[in-house]
Amino acid sequence: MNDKETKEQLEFTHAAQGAPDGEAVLILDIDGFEGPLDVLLALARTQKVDLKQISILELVQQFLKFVAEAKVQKLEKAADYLVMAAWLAYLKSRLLLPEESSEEELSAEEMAARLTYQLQRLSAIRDASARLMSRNQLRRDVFARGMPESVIVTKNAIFELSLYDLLRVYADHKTRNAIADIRIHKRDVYTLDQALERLKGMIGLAVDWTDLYQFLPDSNTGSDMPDNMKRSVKASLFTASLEMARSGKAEIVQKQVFGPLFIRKTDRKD
Amino acid sequence: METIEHTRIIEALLFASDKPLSSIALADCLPEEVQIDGLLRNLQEHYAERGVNLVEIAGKWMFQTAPDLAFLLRKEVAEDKRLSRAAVETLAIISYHQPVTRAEIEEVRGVSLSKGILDVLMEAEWIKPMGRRRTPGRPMTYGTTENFLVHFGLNSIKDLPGLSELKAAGFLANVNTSRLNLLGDEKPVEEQTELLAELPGSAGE
Amino acid sequence: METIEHTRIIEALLFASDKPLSSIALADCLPEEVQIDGLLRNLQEHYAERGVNLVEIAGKWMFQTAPDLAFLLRKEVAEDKRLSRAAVETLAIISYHQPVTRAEIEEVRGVSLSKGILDVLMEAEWIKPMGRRRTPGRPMTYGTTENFLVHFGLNSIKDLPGLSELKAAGFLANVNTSRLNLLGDEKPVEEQTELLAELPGSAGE
Repeated sequence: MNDKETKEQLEFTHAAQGAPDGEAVLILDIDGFEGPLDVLLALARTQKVDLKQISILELVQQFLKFVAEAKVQKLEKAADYLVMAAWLAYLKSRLLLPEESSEEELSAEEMAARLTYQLQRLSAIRDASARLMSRNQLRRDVFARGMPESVIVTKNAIFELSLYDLLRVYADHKTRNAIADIRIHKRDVYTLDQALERLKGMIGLAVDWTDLYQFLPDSNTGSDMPDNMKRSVKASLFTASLEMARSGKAEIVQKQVFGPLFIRKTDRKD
Repeated sequence: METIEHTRIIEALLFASDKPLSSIALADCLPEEVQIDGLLRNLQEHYAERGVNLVEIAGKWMFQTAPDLAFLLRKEVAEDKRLSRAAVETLAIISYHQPVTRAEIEEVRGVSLSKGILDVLMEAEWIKPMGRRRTPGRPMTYGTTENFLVHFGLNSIKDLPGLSELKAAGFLANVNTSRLNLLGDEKPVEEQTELLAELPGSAGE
Repeated sequence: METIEHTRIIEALLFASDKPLSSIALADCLPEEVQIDGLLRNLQEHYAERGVNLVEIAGKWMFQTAPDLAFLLRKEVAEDKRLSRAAVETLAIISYHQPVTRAEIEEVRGVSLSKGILDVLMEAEWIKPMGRRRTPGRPMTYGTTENFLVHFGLNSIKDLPGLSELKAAGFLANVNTSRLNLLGDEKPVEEQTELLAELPGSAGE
């Protein structure tokens, strides 16, 4: 367990418990607060989950009170809660306002339904985890044989080794230790410089978005290029495209995950 | 007569072991024609009312002290490493949702997962990596181990408490991790199909 | 009725304990009036014919596999073991350079020798200590066993192919044989004492 986080949690819990008892809903489920869903779950429980019924005003007040009294030292923790409060307020407003027809966004009902689902799921998994932990656990409730006798097994190890292997290894060893000519082969790679040059030269020719792979130099080299070279070319070309995008000479777009990369020249008029 | 002898052998083997043994492993020590399952059932019955029971766990067989005597024995064993609530919840999510990715665990819990939690669960040998998912980033998935089943006295993960209820309520449907962002109105990522296959240069091999 | 319950408790305690328990220790877990010795005798009787017996040893009680079934637990398991490459290389060097000291092996291999390697080779009964060398520190030398010859189907250690033969067989590529000294290392005089007599590793046990 991450020490730092544990400590954080402890501090947080401690601080929260320091808050005066009373109507503050957040105190109710204080022993395990970790983040937005947790708090929301506690709230949802007390306010019967129906998000439409949640009083945003009360909610916000509770949050403010909670955050203030908890003296949350970690800003990001506090931010978590604020984010959720803001989100709830937003959701509430969406629920209250007449629905706009927008294809882009989920309707407020859908969002609320989703959130409700998430809350119920978390609650259900918690119940399940409680049931799991309340099962008879080995070495806690039930016990295995305390003095197992099993492994007086005499293992007759049969070592697998052929004479061939023995000689092979010895020869390899000798070869390794012999003074031998060492040649380091030049590795065939398509360098980044080559790729950059190629891309810069060709991108001007393309008018519109072009699949990056169109620039692959396989037209001249042919398909007999070895696989590792092909890979090298692709990698370098891709890196070159990133480099060009970074320096503002080109734009890249990918419309779907693992989809083709399209590139086009930036028409900068400077 | 023979049956008694075979039963004795099974009894001795199981009694001597502190881990569950499969009926296949037991059969290795017996003549081929022995109907081992029947003998195991008889043995189980013989021990049903005793202080030690024969239980079927993780698809294997094991002697254990009777659960109702837990109160007596508990003091014998001191160490009871308590898991944090976060760890317990994470374990539950992994066991019910497996194989499940880290992001999915975070989505269900609504908070990010500190690295230490998975470590603790792995150290306890309750969870293990289950291979990578074929989605972008090829995230590692996690699932439970045999040790988990043994510890919680389950014959298989199908026997997890409340599994059918959770399933019926739709809570074990695929977790959509893109929902994590509560504020942002980002649309869920669509169709993460097996595009990986056609990506020549990517992570493959 | 009570008796059954008390017997169950004793049974569970003895089963789960990691050491034999005295009747006094058992009594601690039971109501004062319980006649524990009687229960233990009954329990002993119950298990007398089973695969597991309750035995009294030095005034303490424990479950034990029935003596006639002990053979089950001493099962000889043939286990295929693979040698690490380092072990094979070490074996090869010992066989070609014997008798050879640990330090010489390390010098030839250019890396230090982990302790386990010689142990494994001795466990395999392929090498054995060959007496100490008359040099400072009197280091132990190692050589191959008869078992080694049998395993590899060799009549004597001289049957191991020499360097030129290895080369002819294609084992050695691009190596100038003249640069290698194989089998040609001169060795200091050996103090080959009661060599074959003591043979700790070979036919043993």
